[in-house]
Parts: sequence; C-alpha cells; structure tokens
Amino acid sequence: MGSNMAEAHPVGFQWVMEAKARGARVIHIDPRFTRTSALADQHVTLRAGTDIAFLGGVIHHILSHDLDFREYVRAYTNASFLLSEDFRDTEDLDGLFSGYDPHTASYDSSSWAYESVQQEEGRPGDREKEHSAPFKHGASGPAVAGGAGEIACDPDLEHPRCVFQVLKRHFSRYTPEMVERICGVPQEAFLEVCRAWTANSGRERTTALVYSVGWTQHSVGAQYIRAGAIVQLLLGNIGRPGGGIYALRGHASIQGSTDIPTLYNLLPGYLPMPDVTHDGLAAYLESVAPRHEKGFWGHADAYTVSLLKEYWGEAATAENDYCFDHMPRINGDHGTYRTVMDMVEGDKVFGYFVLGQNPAVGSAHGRLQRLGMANLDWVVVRDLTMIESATFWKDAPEIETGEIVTERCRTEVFFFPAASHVEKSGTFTQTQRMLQWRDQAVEPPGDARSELWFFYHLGRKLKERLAGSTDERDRPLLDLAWDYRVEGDEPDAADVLRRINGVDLTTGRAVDGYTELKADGSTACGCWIYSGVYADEVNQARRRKPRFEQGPYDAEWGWTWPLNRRVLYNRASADPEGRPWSERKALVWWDEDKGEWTGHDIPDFEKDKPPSYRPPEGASGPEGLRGDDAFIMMSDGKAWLFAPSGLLDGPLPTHYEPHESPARNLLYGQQGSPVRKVYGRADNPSNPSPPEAHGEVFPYVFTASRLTEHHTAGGMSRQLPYLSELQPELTVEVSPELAAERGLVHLDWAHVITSRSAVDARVLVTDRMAPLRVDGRTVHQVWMPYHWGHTGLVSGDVVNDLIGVVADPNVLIQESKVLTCDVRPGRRPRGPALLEYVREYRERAGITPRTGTRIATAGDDPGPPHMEPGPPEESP
Amino acid sequence: MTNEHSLHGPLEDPAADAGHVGHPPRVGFFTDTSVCIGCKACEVACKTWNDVPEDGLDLLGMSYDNTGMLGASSWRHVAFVEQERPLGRQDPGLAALPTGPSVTGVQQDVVAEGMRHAERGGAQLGTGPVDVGFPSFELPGASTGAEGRTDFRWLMSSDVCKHCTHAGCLDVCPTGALFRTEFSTVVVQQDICNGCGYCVSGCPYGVIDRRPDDGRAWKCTLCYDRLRGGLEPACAKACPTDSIQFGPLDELRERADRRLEQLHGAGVAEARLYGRDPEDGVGGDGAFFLLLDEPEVYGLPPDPVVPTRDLPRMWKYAGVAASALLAAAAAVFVGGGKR
Amino acid sequence: MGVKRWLDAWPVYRQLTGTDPLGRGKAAQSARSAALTPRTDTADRVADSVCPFCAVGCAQRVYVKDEKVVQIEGNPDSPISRGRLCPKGSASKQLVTGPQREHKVRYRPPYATEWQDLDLDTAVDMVVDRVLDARRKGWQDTDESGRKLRRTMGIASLGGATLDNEENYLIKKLFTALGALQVENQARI
Amino acid sequence: MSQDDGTLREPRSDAGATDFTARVFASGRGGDDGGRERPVVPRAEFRSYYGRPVLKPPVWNWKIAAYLFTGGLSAGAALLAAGADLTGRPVLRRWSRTGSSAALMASMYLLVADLGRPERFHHMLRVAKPSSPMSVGTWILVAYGPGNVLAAAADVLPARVRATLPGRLLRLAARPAGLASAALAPAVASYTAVLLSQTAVPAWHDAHRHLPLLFTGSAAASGGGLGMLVAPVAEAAPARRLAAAGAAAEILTARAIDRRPTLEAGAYTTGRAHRLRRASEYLTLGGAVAAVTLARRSRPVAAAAGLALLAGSALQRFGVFEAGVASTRDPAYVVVPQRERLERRKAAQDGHPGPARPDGT
Repeated sequence: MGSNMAEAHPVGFQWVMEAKARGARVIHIDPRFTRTSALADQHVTLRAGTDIAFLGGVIHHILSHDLDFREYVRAYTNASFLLSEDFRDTEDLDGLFSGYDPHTASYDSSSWAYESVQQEEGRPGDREKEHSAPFKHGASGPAVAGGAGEIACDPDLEHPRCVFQVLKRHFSRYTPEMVERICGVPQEAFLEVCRAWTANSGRERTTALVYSVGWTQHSVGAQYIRAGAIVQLLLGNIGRPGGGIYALRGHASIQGSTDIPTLYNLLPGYLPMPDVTHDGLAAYLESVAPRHEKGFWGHADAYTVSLLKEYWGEAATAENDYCFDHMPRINGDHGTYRTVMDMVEGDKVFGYFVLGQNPAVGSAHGRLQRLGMANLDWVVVRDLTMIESATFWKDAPEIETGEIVTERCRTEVFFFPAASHVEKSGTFTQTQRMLQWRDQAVEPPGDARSELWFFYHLGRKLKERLAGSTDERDRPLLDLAWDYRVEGDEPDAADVLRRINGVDLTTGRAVDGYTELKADGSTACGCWIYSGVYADEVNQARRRKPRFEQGPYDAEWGWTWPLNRRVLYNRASADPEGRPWSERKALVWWDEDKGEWTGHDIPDFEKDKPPSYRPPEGASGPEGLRGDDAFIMMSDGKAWLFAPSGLLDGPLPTHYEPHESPARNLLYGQQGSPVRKVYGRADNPSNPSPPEAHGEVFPYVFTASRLTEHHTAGGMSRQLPYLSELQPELTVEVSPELAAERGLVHLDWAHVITSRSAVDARVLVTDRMAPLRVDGRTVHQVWMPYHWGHTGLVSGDVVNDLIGVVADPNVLIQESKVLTCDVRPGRRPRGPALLEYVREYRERAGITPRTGTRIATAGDDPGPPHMEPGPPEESP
Repeated sequence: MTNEHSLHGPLEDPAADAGHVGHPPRVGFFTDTSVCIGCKACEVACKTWNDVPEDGLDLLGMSYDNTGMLGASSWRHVAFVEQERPLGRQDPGLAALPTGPSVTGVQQDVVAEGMRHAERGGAQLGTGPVDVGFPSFELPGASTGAEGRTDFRWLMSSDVCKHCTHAGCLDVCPTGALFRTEFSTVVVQQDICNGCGYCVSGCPYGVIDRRPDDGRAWKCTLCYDRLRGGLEPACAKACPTDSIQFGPLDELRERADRRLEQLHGAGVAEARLYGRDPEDGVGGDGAFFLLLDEPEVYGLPPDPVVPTRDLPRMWKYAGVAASALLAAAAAVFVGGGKR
Repeated sequence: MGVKRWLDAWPVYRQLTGTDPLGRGKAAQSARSAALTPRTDTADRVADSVCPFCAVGCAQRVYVKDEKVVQIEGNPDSPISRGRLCPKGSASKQLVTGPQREHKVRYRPPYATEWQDLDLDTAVDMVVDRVLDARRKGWQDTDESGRKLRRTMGIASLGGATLDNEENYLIKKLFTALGALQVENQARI
Repeated sequence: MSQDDGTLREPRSDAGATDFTARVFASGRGGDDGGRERPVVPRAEFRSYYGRPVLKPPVWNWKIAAYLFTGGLSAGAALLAAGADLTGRPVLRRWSRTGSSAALMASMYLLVADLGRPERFHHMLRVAKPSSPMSVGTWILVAYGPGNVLAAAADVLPARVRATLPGRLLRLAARPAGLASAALAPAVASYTAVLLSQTAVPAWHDAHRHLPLLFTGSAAASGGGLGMLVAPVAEAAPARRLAAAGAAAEILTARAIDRRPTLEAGAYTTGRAHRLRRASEYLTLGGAVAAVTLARRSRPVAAAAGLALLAGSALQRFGVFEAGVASTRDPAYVVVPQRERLERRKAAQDGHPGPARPDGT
C-alpha cells in the first residue's frame, strides 16, 4: 500500500517476484493500476487518502473475528495495559480525542497515559505542534514516565480500559460497508484482502507490508504507518522472518540522511536537537531519557556526551557540559516549507545551500520555492548538472508570467559542479539500514568536488577567517574538532566514518559498538546507532563477501545498524520462553545450553539475557528490560498498539479526510486531521473541502508519483538520453470515464488546475485508471508523474506547482499525495493569462486565504481559522 | 558440413553447420514475459554496453512504450499492451466499480492512425524519431454506452533479435558481414557491413535495420564480445526480475517447458511459448519467449518463415524464366528470316 | 607465403578450403571479430560502488581504463541486487560520463542576465564571506523571554538524501557550529 | 478478401474480446497518399501492436527499383546484340551493345550509390554465398560485365585505335565476349526476381513464382524496345519480336500476379503500386501492339513504341518495388496470412478441414 514497488524499486521487486514464484500471494492496494499491480495477484483500487479507513477496516475484521495472534499480542504489545480514566476516544468526541484545544489546534496528551503512570503535567499549547515529534523523542523513545515500573494490566484483555478493548471500540465502526463507502473499495475485494492477510499470518506464516511515500506524504502520514503497524502487530508479523513493515525509501542515502540527519530537529542517531527549554545538558538528557524508563534510550547520556566530544573534541569537558551550550536551540517549526515561506517574506533568510536537490521542481508548491529563491541574497547550488534551482533567475516559469524579472532579481547564484558517486568514496545507507561503502573509481572532472571537500574546506576557511575572534558566537566554530585526515586536499571519508563509529579516547581505538560508549567524556562518537561500523578498526561497510559464500542473512556484506542486525526486534520471532514460534519461521532463539541468544540473524537483544530474566526493583534503561521485552527501544519494552505519548495527532490512527477532499468524513464530524499543520496565507491557497462549499469546482482527486524511467525532480534522468527517450513527455493519466466526462482525447493536450496553478500535459486515457463509487457518488482520480521541469533533454510543466503546503504535524511532511483538481482539454493559458485563469478558478470556488484553515469541524467550538501572521486576506 | 536442413527445418547444431569446430554450446535468451515488470532496464543496459545511440524523444501513446519497435538503435524493446481481458486468476480490482466501456481499443486506434502517416508506417521506430502526432479525427467508440468493464490486464514483454536457427538476414547478406558465431548467434560485423540493406528485408521479424546516419545495419549481437569474455549479455544481467534469462539453449528450453507447465497449473491458460519449436518456420529461435497472448498482439509475426526456405524453388522458377528468355531471344533471330 | 596469407584472409578461399562452404559462419568471420573481447577485460581497475539513484542500494562495479569510466554494471555478489540494475542504474555510466555534466564553477551576480566563470577557490572564499554575512544578519541570541537561542536564521540548507553519510555528517556538524538550524533534506519532502 | 471476424480470434481466454488492435481498410493505405481520409470499408479485422508494422519496410530507395529496370534492359539488349552480331545486323548490334553496356554502367552506379557505405562496395566480393541472391547476383555480374563492356568497347572504338594492335585484338574478342555476356544475360535478367522474392516482404515473397517471368519478360520488352528505338526498321525485326514476346509475358504475368487469390495480391492492386503498374500495362501493351503493326514500317512509330516499352518496363519495376514496400508498412499483410496458415495447420491437426488457402500453398 502506498508503494509502487515495481516501478520505484524495480530491483528490490525481484524479491517479491521470487516470493510469488514460491507461492506468496501479492496484493497491491493503490489508487491506480500500476506496473506493480500488473504483477500482483490482486489489485485493489482505493481512493487516495483513505488508507487508514481501509486499514481500520482490517483491524476491525481481525478483532471482531478474533483473528489476532493472541499469544504474540499479549506478550509483546501493550494490549493488556490499562489506560487512564480520563481518556476519551474519537467514538466519544465525534472524531477528536480528549485534550483537544480548537484554538491552538493541538492536543494536551496527558489523558492518553496508562492508568498507573503519572504523566508529566500537561503540555498544552500551540508550541507543541510547532515541533516535529522526533524532536521530543528520537525515533522510538517517546517517554512513558515510569515505564520501567509495573503498569496496570489485564492479561485477559477484557478490561474495558485495556488497550485491546479500547482498540476494538475505536475501530468498531470501520466495517466493510464503511470501508466501501469511504474508500470506494467494494466489500468483496476488501474482505478478500482481509482473508488473505489473516490467513497468511500466525505461527507458521507471515505477511510483509510495504509502503513508500504514498503513505508518508499525507497530513496524517505518521498515523498511516501506525495503522499498518497495528495490523502487523495484531497478526504477529513484526520481528519475524517474512514479516515486517518495509519503508521503501527513494534516494540512495535518504535513510542515511535521516540517521545522520541533515534535518533541523535531529542530531545524529535520532537524538533530538536541543530546544529552547533545555538550559543545560542535564535538562536535555532528562527529556531524552527520563529515569525509570526501560530500554536502550536509557543510555542516551552516553550517546549525547560522545557526540559532543566528537563535535568539540578537547574543548568539550565535563565542566562545560561538554560544550552543550555551543548548540543552537530550536523553538518551533524550522522545516523546509517554513523556511521557504520566510524566504518569500524577505529579511529573514539571506542565503541558501541547495545540495543535490532540486526544490524548484521537486518540492511541493514549486512556485513558492522559486519565488523564495528569487528573494534571497545568495544561493549556492551544488549538483552534477545545471538544474532548475540554479537557473530560476533566467528561465523559471515565473519569468513568463512576469513575477520574476531577471534584471530585477537580486539573488547571487553560485553553481558548484559536484563529484559523482564514482568520483568519491563514502557510504550510502540503503532502505534496510545497510551501509555500503563505495570506493572511488576516478577523480572528479574540472572543478567538480565532493560535498566532503566542499564542506571541509568551507569549515576550514571559516575557522581561519574567524581565528582570534573573541565573539562568543564564534566559539563553537573555533572549538570545532575539524582535524579529519586529508589526502591531497580531499578529506578522507574513511576517517570521518571512523569518527562517526566512535573512538575510545583513552586508547585511541575505534569502539566496537554503542554499548562501549561512555557518558564521562572518554569516548567520542558521531552517531551512536552507526557505532560498530568501524569495529576492529575495519571498515565494515566495505565488506563484499559474495552472497554465494554466506548464509541467508548475508551478515558479511556491508553493515547494518544497529550492530549489523538485519531484522529489527527479532527477539519477537521467538515466543516469550525463547523458542521459535514455529520451525518454519525460526529466526533467533534462546540456546539454553550455551546460555545465549542465537539464530540466523544477529539477535536484536542482549545476548546473554535469558527469557526468564526479571529486572530487580528500580532497574531502568537496558537493565530494566525483562527477558521477554522484545521491543528494546520502547520505554516500556512493548510494541505500542496504543501510543500513550509521542504523537501530536492522537494515540490511535483515525480516519480523517485529506485536507483537500471531495467527500465529507462519513465516520466523524471532524473532517480532516484536527491538528494538521496549515499555512493559511495568500500565496498558499487551499481548494475547499466539505463542509466548506464549492468543492465541485475541483471535483477530481489528484495524486502524483514516479515513473521507473525517471528519478525524482529529473536532475539525474531528464538530462540522460537513454532515460529521456523512454518517457519523453509529461502526461496525465485519466480513466475512460473521466475522459468522456471532460472530452479528453488520448495523446492530445489537457491541463490540470488547482487553486495554486495549472499545468499542461499530454493525455493518456487508460483502463488503468478507474472511477470509484464513494458513498453513492462517482469519484474520478487523476494521476501525473512529477519528474519534469523546464530544462533537460525533455521538458514539461512542474507538477509540484499544483500542490499547496499542508503538513503532518508530527513530521512536517507535506500532503502531496492527495489533493483536488479540475482537468480540462487543451493547453493552459500562458504568461500572465495563467495567473488570471487560476485567479478566476479561485474566485469561482470562493477561495480566500482562510479556506481550509478552520480545521476543527467537530464539536460546538470550531475555533478560529489558523492563519499565518502577515498581511491578511489578499489574493496572490 | 552442410546437411539437408542447412537452409530450413530443425537443425541440431547451427554453429557446426556454419563451420565452427569444437565450439561452445548454443546460447540464447528465454524471455518470460509473465514476470516482466516493464522497467526497460534491458533497453538501457543494452544501449550502455553497446554504445547504441538515442533514437527519438517522441511520446507514442502505446501505453508506457515510447520505443515502439526494435530497430537499428533499439536492440531491446519492451512492449506494453493494455487489454480488457483477465490474466489467469488475477483480480484487477474493477469488479463493482462504476466503470464504463474500455478504451484499450481506442488507445490502439489513435496510435494506429498516427502510424499510418508516420515515416515507414511507423517502422522507423527503433531506428530514428517517429512523430505519431496528435489525434486528428473524432475517435470511434470513445463513449458508446456499452457495459462497464470488469477485466483488465497489462502485458509487458521485452523483445529482442531472435537469433534464428535459420536467419533470413544472415542468409541474404552478400558480404559475410552477418555471420553465425561459435555460440550459434547471429552477429553483424561492423567492420564488414557495407549497408546494402538486404538483411532488413530478409528478416521475418522486422528486427534488423540500417542507421540512416551511419549507413550500416545494426541489431542485437547477443553481446558477442561479452560472450567471448565469458560474460552474460548486458540485458539479461540487468533484468531485475529475471524475465530475461540467458543460458545454453537446451537448458532454457527445459526451463521454459517447466515454467509453462507451472503457469498452466496456476490457471494462466493463455501462457504459450513462442519461438521454442525447432520445427517452426525458422528452425526455432535462439531467443524465445513465453507470451500471454497471441504473438501479433506484441507486434510479433504469428508464423514467421525464413525466406530461404523457398530458395531452391525460387531459383527453379528463375531458371525457367531465364531459359524462356534465352529461347525467345534465339527464336526471334532464328524465326522470321532477315527483315 | 604472402599470397597464402592474402588468400587465407579471403573468405571465399576459406569457404572453398574450410569447414564452412556456404560462407555463413567461420569462413565469414572477420579478423576483428576473431579477436573481440569485452572492454571490461582490458580495464585498468574495477571499483566497488553502489547505485546513486533509489534506496535499494544495488551494488555496482565501475570499470576504469585510462582514468575514464568505461562501464558500470551490477555486481552479482550482492545479496541485495544479485547484479541486477534498473533502467536508471543501467544509465549510471551516462550519468557519470555524459556531456550534461557541468565541469566548471558558474557565477551569476545580482541582476545579471548570464552566467560568468569563476575560479573555484575564489568562489569558496566568496561563499565564506556570504555565510558570515548572512549568519550575522539572521543572528538571534535569545527569544522574547530571554531563553538562549544562540542561532542564526539567515542561512538555510536543503539536501542530503543523495549525499554520503560522511558528507551529511560534516554538513550538520558545520552548520550546527555556525548556529544555522534550517538544515533540511528530502526526508521531509 | 472477406474474413469472418471469428476465425481470427484465438481460443482460450480471449473469447468474446473485442480488442482488435488494427483494421485493414479497403484502400488508401499507401503512406504517400498524403490525405488523412477516414478509413472506409473494414475488410478484415486482426490484432496487432498499435497498428505498427511487424516488418521493416525495405531501406532501398528508387535506385534499386531503377536498377531492376537497367539490369533487365542491359540483359535484354545484350541478348539482342549477340543475335544481331550473329545474324549480321551491325547497327542493331552496335547500339544494343552500347545500350546494354550503358545500362550496365548505370546499374553499377545505382547499386553502389544505394549502399549505406558505398566505399565498401568491394566487400561484396568477400564471400560467395549460394544462399544470398545478392551474392549470387554479384558474381553473375562479375562474370557478365567484362564481356559486355568489352564487346561494347569494340564497337565504339575510335577509328585510330581500331587500327592498333590492341584495337585489333579487341575487335577479335568482341564476338566471344558478346556471346559470353549474352549467355549470362538471362541470369542477370532473372536473378533480381529471386533477390526480391527471397525476402520477408510479403508481396515479393508471395509472388516468387511469377516474378522471374515478369522480370525476364520485362527485360525482353525493354531490350526489344531499345532495339526498336536505336536500329533502323530494316534491322529491327528481331527487336520487335523480342519486344512483343517480352511484353506479352510481362503483361500476362503481371495479370497473374494481380489475380492471385491471396491477401498479398492486394499490395499490387491498390495504391501507388497499382497506379504505376496500370500505366506500365498501357505503355507496354501499346508498345507491343505497335511493334507488331506500324513499327514494322514507320521509324518514328518504332521509336515511340520502343520508348513506350522502355517506360512500361521501368514502371512495372517501380510498381513491383512499391507493392513490396506497401506490404511491409501494413501489418495485415504479415499477420493475416500467417494467422490463416496457423489456423489451417491447427485444423489439419485437429482433423477438421480448415479454410483452404486458395493458391494451395
């Protein structure tokens, strides 16, 4: 679901085909029939943006037919834990959970806690939503204060306030009929999926779930994944061979750039970026790893201090909190869309580095991106080729409309040619967390240089320039440990990787894993989860032992974090006593004779902790984990069916309509996510959705994604003849029925319109697109690939111009997988007429900057529209 | 070295028939289209290895196929066919949806209409740019009120030179540029070819073509250079799902038979092998296929025959005609006296 | 002897004297064909690499001859990809060696209508100046309630998903030391 | 050609499908027709890949069609020259020899110029391939050419060279050379038919029985026509007879091609091929009738008839060439006959009489 694996990850799809050849059943649930569907056993056509309703239906099916893997659920999830009496579900509040404040459009999550746990005092207020969730919690360590202690539970799962029963009630109305009415999926097709999924899960069988950005790019994206996780946990498909949830990521090292983040809210290893409330290391650590919680976040002090030692070296001492105060503090949303809006507004952002990325084409609301860049002092673009983000000042579409005038555009642009992947060494982290080292093959041509070269020398020159400065604000730079080994003038990536791995400062040797890290300043480590990649002073990511020469888990090819474990939480592949659930599905198990965990994979558990282990009173951190607490990163050792904290939009996934939807939410009065992040501003208008009027102006559901033959914004594919000839033009795919309704002709021109812009494309009328019946009404969906821009061998309009910015509050990822649109035959107007054309559409739909910003639609108090500060109410 | 089946019919060992002594086993491709995901890696891997030029940036509207045909500059071509038909027991998810009639036929008609007016009827595809243009007339049946569609399947298939046992192109080549290699494959030697163009018309599959700017004929070499180095051809190596399988032909045939049986067992009754049969008109293909519909649906001839099959007969007719000419010439002087 | 060699080079002669009377195989083989080898055989070295497109992480082998990349193809040893590549991965050689690559630093001054050339070192120095300037202009010591911010909002960065871990590490580290927060990449897009 | 819709359908899961993927239309398939007329009468329905050709149309251009003519002309004239030589018709001999040689030179030019790599024309001499009519033809021309040119050279020698020793030797060799050339001329005239037939081009291959006679007839008609054009009436009787006989063979064979009950015959009877060949028939018939009537007396009529025969022969060659090209552009010519053949074979296997192939192949 939410993934077009055959097209976006063709080589990975070989394993799906291999599984199919061995008898696996492949089901593809997607708004359109893709190359993945063509090879699947079953394709389910679903309305974009309704996956939670579908998955909720599956959960309902499982629970109402007692099809869950009960022993697994009881042992490894929090199903039995009792919730606080203060908790109110969406069933009680018409789509809202307890703690909602319509004025700030945010939740006070204190009522979502377990019964016996005293939650920290409520943290209401708008600021909460201003933060990306991992800011608080890293990847998997949201706090349950006292998680290490006993939590009230009902092992029979019958207490009305136990998570299991709460879950059952929460999804009680997600019936097959409701799924059909919301998703447009006929009941029989839905039930077929339920039957296949449940029949192929349990002791003897497992089912894998694959998703990609078809799930993440939604205003409720995090909850999509939660819903998938709940299904997989109920069916016992996590931590087991053939099970799991696969997030297929789209870029060579996008996993790496999240692990070692170039993200504002994270430090390496999912440690949060310090927040304005952290006025010292102790306060920071208390929020990252509160005492009395279980799990490996308990050692966050060691990870953090080691990172600070790597950053500031000698200068970081116990006395100065290891230079903790050298770090800048966040206090709100500093995500890329916020930043771009600040660029447009002017006088906030002055310079912009664009590194191997093409926001003028590849980011949502391309217009905003280009207008933002045209309003800066300077932009540095580093790429292999001349991309749209470097040439906006002379050939952006806004030149044609008159919004950017080259002679009046002040932005100074530096284009630096970048080294390609064969012209530098280093590691990529692929989608299953595996680091693979690349050897340099040749020297980069001309002025082309690696990012490593560029930033190393930029840093070096900055330090030289500021040498002798006494300004306190320059201290962090001057103290910065920047002494990486350099060969010629190229920094040695292996040395950087070794420092990321971590070094024991007392011996000077690389550490073998994060368990060796210390909080006393005696170790330095750039990213604790990568610790072990340089174990034994060997670059483990460079290992290339042929697959023919090793076992099924290929432990000696590359290196996977954490500690080369290939299947996360694989302790759950054995029962609480440490025996495999079945011989067929054995992965790791407890070897009583040797007194250790063993198996095909490296156990994701303390090697010598027996299944029967029970922690002593008061133990916390790793020591607090029981021998059957398989989920070792969780603060209570259990997988969370119900998330008592950590999410800003509710403890359970709930079906909300997308921000732009043709349909009213059939389940609740609350239409969309009540805490979604809207940016109500004149240059970011929304199409109206029920209960707002005039949705009929944009009657169709729009979704966009990739083609096999191109790569994202096209910088690495539209310039290549061999790829461009395979998909030479931007197209829009429509169903025969929509083609008839709008008079669209195969191969002729059409244009797609939203309140943001209109784009041209050639029409592909195809049976692969089909209309849906949603609550008695026919709904058409429209699809476009988004790879085109105005430069390259093949060019076309920028599809991202159609998309506005609305985000998931947890992660601030935009909702670009579903919006509404109109489609018309013929080409769009050009030049200034385009602006006028789109304006007329807005007028017809009654759109103002307020449209879509009054997000609370349940209850008596709708709250105010959530507008951006700034000049009010003018049409862009 | 020649035998009665040198020109047509089943031939056990084409390489030996072509004078190779102590040669390696015959190799080829088995393309199992039932697992093709239409990614076109074969097309790109082939072009990358063989330095084949780009051959046109035209949108064709043949579903996702913008290559269109094999040709001098497309040695692998992935066909895409959208059909209102079921595929085995696959559920295309259309049941109970508010669908109208299918457009698969309309899609075909629109492109076919463009083809009619394109260079060489569209056969320039694969060799050079072909502009199908924009639809020029009202489309038939675009919205006739027929029943709603419930069946759909999307077929993909990677086509390639068949490396026939009896190769029309090779037989007619007057320079010996085309020759049968020790692997029993058929290869154009670019140092020899003088671009006479005969092979283009000799091929019953429409595979080989002449590059306009270069003047020589080009087609798949089954990566002759790689084979000589013990490597697998580039397309087969790249193919993500092993739809393209490379190996000794005997093994491939066995594998294909097993796969066919498996698919039939799984309810895919429409699966069939194409080019597998040594008794067929070209003596069996070195590159053969498992298809899910009739060959012509993929643009393949349903029953190709090597033109050489009729060669002795054709020379016989020519001999008769030549004799008649000679006789007539003699007669006109002998008869009738000197006037 | 010369005549013999000349005759031997004539396929018709080989047809008459050899195993291939019909001239469709052995006899017709050219000298070039008889000596053909894959270009990977003559590469000076092979570098182990990884495909730069999506996140599957397919292993590549990069063949280099005379300091030029002559071929990039899958590495069959890989347990992830088994030597296979998709169309994008198969186009890696074109990505790396194609004429679309920019080899020179380009500079566009404010209000200019065309690119200019710029020396790499000078360009980096100019960026240093601008970083310091933007950092100063966007500097914030504290928030409205006096809590420590010690940051600059004047500099933003976007990118990382296509870069190496080591590169991302230096980028984050350097920007953090500069007080620049708005470091983002594709993971949030 | 009427084909029941059902017979082309395949069994299996396709029953009831309506996705015929291309349609054959009664006329107007020629790409040169320019106009985008709407297809009219559906003649047969069959399945194809987006109506795209299955085969590659020949890459040969007009030069090859022209060579078919010049080669035939050279052969016909060479025969006439030899006869004239033996029967003492000096004018007919001289101009036939010269004409034959000139046509041969033109042929050489046309053949080489049509190559993609003309500078490699000599690669044709690398091999001698019995399976390749072009290779066979090359060697025929190699044998045919020298004698032909030698004989012609002897006839056009300037007077002062005639007297020299080489000149005398040349004149001595002229007759044997001319006779050798004439002996090979029928092969020159007929091998081109095999050249075209041994292709996958449906119209050419399907006509492989008829093309040789068509081509030799056409060669005779053009050779005779040339004789009528260049020789005085008194010497031209054999030329007229050859022309008449050749024209008769050409016209009758052409008609036979058109009347074949196969789909491929349609390539000859429609479009541009049809128009060219109809004009050819008029010219050839006119020339032949004149040859046996007025041309016996009137030199101008003889010359005009000779020109008509030459033109008729040329147009016939262009017509045949065009028919072949047209039959590759339309997938129907490939798919329908092959599909029928399969159906017949299947029916035979199943023991049912299938739809019979009218021509019995």
